[in-house]
Amino acid sequence: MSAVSTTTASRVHTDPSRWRDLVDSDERAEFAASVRAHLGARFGPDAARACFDAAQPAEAWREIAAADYPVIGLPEAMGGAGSIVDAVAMVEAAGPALVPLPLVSTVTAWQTVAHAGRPSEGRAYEVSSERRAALAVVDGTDELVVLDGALADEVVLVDVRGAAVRVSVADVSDAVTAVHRHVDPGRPTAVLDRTRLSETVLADGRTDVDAVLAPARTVLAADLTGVGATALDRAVRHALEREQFGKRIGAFQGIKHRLADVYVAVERARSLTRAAAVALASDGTSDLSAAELALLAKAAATDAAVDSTRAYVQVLGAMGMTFEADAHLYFRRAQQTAPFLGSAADCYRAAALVRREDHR
Amino acid sequence: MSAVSTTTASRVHTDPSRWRDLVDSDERAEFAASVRAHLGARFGPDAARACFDAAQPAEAWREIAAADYPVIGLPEAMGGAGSIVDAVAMVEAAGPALVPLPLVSTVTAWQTVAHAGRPSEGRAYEVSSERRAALAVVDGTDELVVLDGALADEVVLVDVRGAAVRVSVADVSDAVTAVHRHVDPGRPTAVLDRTRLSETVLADGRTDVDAVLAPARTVLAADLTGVGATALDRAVRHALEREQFGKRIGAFQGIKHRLADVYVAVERARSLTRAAAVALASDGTSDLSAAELALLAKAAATDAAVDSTRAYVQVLGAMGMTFEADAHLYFRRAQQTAPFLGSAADCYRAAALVRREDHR
Amino acid sequence: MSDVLAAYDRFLGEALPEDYAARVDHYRHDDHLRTEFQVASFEAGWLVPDWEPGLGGQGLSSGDALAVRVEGARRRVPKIHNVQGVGVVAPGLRRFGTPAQQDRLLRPVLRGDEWWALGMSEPGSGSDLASLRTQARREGDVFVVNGSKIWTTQARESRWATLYVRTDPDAARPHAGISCLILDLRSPGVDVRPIPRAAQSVDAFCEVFLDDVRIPADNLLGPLNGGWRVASESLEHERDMIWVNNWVEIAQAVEPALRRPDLGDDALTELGRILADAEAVRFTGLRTVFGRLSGRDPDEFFILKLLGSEAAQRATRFAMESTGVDGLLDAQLMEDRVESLGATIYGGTSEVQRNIIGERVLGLPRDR
Amino acid sequence: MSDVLAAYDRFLGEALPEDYAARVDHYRHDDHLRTEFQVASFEAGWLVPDWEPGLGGQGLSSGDALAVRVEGARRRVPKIHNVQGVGVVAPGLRRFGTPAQQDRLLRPVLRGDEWWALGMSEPGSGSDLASLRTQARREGDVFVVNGSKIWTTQARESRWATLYVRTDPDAARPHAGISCLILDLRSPGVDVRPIPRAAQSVDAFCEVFLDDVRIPADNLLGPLNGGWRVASESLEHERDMIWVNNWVEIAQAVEPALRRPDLGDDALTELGRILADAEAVRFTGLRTVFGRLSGRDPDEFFILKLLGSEAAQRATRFAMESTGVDGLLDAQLMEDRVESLGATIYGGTSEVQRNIIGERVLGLPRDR
Repeated sequence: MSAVSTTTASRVHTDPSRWRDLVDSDERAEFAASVRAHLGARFGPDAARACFDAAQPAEAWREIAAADYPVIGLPEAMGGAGSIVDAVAMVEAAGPALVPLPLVSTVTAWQTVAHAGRPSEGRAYEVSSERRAALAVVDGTDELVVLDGALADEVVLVDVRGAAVRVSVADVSDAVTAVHRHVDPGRPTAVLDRTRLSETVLADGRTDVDAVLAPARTVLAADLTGVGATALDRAVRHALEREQFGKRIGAFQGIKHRLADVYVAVERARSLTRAAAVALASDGTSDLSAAELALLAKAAATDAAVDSTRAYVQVLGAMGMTFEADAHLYFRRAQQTAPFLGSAADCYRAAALVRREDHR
Repeated sequence: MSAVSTTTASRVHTDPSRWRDLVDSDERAEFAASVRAHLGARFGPDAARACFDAAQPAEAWREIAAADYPVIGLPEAMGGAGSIVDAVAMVEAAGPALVPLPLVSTVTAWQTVAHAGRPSEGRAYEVSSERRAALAVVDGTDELVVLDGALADEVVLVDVRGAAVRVSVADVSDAVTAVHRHVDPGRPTAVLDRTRLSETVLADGRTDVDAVLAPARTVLAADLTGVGATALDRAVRHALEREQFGKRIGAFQGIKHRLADVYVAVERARSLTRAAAVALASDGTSDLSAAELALLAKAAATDAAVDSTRAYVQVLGAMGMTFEADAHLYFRRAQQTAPFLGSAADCYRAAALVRREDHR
Repeated sequence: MSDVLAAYDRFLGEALPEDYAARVDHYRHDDHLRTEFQVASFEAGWLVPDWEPGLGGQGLSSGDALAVRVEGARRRVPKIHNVQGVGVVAPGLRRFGTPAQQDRLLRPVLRGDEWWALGMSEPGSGSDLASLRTQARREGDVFVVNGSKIWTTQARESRWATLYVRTDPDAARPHAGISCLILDLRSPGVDVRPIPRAAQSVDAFCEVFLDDVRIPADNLLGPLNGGWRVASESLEHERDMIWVNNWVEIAQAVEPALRRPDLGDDALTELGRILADAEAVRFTGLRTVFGRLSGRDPDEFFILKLLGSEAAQRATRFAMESTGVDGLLDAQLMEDRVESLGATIYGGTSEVQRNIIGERVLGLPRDR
Repeated sequence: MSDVLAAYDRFLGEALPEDYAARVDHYRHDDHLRTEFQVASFEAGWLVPDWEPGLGGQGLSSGDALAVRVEGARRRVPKIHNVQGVGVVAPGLRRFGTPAQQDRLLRPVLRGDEWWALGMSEPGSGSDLASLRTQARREGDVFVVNGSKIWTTQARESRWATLYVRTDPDAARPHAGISCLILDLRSPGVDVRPIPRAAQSVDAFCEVFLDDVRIPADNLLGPLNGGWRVASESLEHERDMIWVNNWVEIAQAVEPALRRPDLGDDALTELGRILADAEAVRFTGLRTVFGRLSGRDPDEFFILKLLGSEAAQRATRFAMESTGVDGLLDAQLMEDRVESLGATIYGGTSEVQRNIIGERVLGLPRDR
């Protein structure tokens, strides 16, 4: 079989018109701009920095709920509207604001539920914007390490049981045994004791865990892309202002070429993330190729976010190493999110395996 | 156990005086300069290029034999003088000349024999500079892929048989079934049919294949370091002459920083290669730590040679893509040598495993 | 599958041998088939599908034309021999040519009957068109040209060349004094010398020496001193072709690895990274296409050359290195590897691409 | 084992708790032990072993002194608190100080009784000493100083600072007008303000504001307008310390990974690459030491900062990423990771290092 096989199944991918949603409609672009303006004004680096000394501003969830961000892109049956492409645009636009509340974790959780079964199986599971959620992947122990789980009301569990994958949901109530705030106190890591959870099964029997995790990976990729793009923006702004050796430092190719490479990394991540979202949206449920794209997107966005935030620190110089500079806040957010649902290397490798499988 | 354990065994490595031979004595530096001058004048890029249209200049081996290069660094019992540090200095100095004869393969073969057993076991195996050799690692099939084996009179075989490693030697006579000249016709790849070889066992029973291959890896690392250093030199020379956009291109940080990184890669390789040679020379036989250093050296030198020769092409621009430019000759030599005795990744990985074993 | 792709599928079924897909590596380099297929594509309107009938097209929308191009690349249809003729020269002739020029020249270049070379680079000028020094002096009805061109692929096999020359040495800005002439490569005073390539199976570059070559003034393509625009608008037509080809090239280079069950974790990770590059090229390319359709001038266009060429180089490296010493036994692997070193040089080096991104997209200060 | 190392081993046996090796992570940060160990090292001549008895040494050869230093780093002896005092200030005092300055200041800095800050960088000047703007005006027996310093580690805890000031604003070359003054940080007009660090467990930087600070003329260190030499020769003494510490830091960062039997191939390859970096730092460092011993001024010295700092950063990244989500549960991993971002900035950014290598070692043209 050739890599560029001529089966109809793979041909559908090469018809460009399928991918029109890669580019925002005017409507979606306006929506993203409004999210950026709203969250940027409401949160931003200072709010993120405040979490080092105080708790996350839990009460501000009200505003996020009022804007219905958590349910954007969910099917109407679940109380939402639009598609995962809208959710991805929203999450990416939230990047600059470093939202110190479990918005992204909530979206990953509900999107996982939304795509977990075939529509015909019915998912009479309604969510509301008031509830905050998080996603846990069960890997054999009862100790669940959960991104942004400290404030979650509910947790969605993806449990790989041999060849079958089960998706369930549970109230978090008093299952949190530890909260680790040192990496990014605006998005802490929680440890949950699974034995204290009372789970309701939502979907069972799907066999491909990468397909089940595709929506969540795509959402995390959007978050990381947004963080990476923001760090690049701010590094560029600094390189345009700061002078050394009698020139603006952005004129030096050492800086210019590094930032150009970061731009490539960010756009690479953005293209793959959008493609994964479009694939998920147009399939209704995630098929194997959406699983592959989501893996590639998560990997590329992790690379982009870590590299871009690191470059942001480097371009700032010693100033970038201070607490008052914003650079470490974005770096922390990237580091905090990076390992969940597979490191970049894990995801690249898994994608290669999916492609190889597909290729047979 | 801590990484920096306090056992005497590892302490010996931290006494810097053991490593004095990292820096050439005046005598060795003069020797290396004479090798560079001799082989540079006798061979060089034009001789390498000539191999695309004609056979290797087999008759020129006489001159190499007359200078006794093949036996430098072998024990007196084998007809040599000096230590493997001298051999490594010689091989590195031969780098610019792109010698189109099996000098490096001969040195890898005899050095493997020299270090294959404990001195007390006696190796009544004498070699002479007239004979050309090559090294084959047996990996389960009878088809041996041998670096620079086309002109070899003898082949040294390293055969991993379960837990034991056997080293033997055989006349090549008519065992060559194919010669592949397309990568680097000055150093072709030969395929040998093992069933046509009549082997004499020289050493048997050692268990660590990485220890047995350490001398050969160190010699290949010296060759690759020499090639990398030469390509860097020539790229720098070009960057000092060529002007674009009204400046010498070496003034652009895009070029300057890339060449600086190549310099780091070359010196990194050189330091590890010398360290591996010193470790081998001072132990008489290769111990585990020399095995690790040789793996690191081969990996680092492969990286350096591939990266440096690639940068050489890039700095030359379109000119570098022509047959008459020398850049591709050095690139070809690096590519030809790179995969033998493990790719860079293979060697890094194996070194980590050795270190982990050592660490227990 | 759309109607257009179904029709293209039928065309390919007729124009290609039945076992084409199975023996594509053989057929793709079959010169006779390449020639025939180009003529068939031209006649049936699949060569440049968005152009008008009679000029190799059938008036498709640019979206449909792209779909056809992607599908063709994916199915690895036979390579056009003189790719710059169809991709660069023909659009230039169509946009800037006089009716007489178009009448005489368009059909032959599209059918592949007459090949063209691009006379742009000069010794010492790299890809910096503005610095070219070949002079054209008007003498009555002719331009008299002196100078030389380099890196001129297929100049030996070509009948014509688009020759960029300096017609106004006193122009205020250097690129304002350049014109494009149509050079008959058989003219007296033209001397073509091949420069063999490092990858030996690839067409040689050529140097073209021009010694008092007389070119009829009628052979001016586009306005006098308007050569800069002729060059940039001609090249623009190729832009989607480049990333589509990059995408396919990268996928092809790693294809054998997908058939190997023994690949280690290391190699799989690197393979995944290359797949990500390939798909990022494709989806970024599509973003630029849809972006242009909605009237934007997409910034992300500028990553395509850098990402695509670096990834193509990385892919040939992976193809060779992941096969270990056995990779040394396959001549094509090394040819591809050597030739891929040029990907980051030709058409603007990676260093130039990074400057373009830094300055045009990110707005960082120039420093030259 | 050499006699010297045997003697050092005996000293460590006496000066350190018996369970030091087993509980090194605990003891290394024990402030009381650190203070005591520094005093003991000073008294027994192991603090700066190649210096004379009475100044923390015992007159060892530089080779033996290096062996002691490497051994100490390898066994992770307690960290010197005010490392710049011993590593930079003391050599400067010993080389340039007047007898009175040495009498008053050398013992306390070596014993750790009095700490020192380095007043070099200024807001806006980065690591470009030649551009400093803090002014010192001579008035009779004193210099009156106005200006400010930044990135001054431990300025709050220190008694003294070496303060680099401009004493001749009209000097032909900017670095020729700089002098080094010994500043008593308790002087009126000195205002020290901490700048908290991104890695919160690390000592804050400080800004030091100087408002008509009067410094006795006797506190001039080295010649008037000779500050450039004082700075560079003081820093030179640290050069071997930097790579030795880098080597140990990198090894420490990847040490936990060596205890994990479940590491995948990917991670093992990256681990091997980092081990190569660490060993390359060590052996390149040794090459420079032996090179200097044989009278050369080794070019390869210039790779140590770049290679060492990039590798240290890579090592903390590996340490964190190879542990996956569990890495988020260990606060020290992230502290090390954040702090390591500074390795490629402090003491000359990686970009500056690449310029230095390109220009000083490779001889490429300057472009500033």
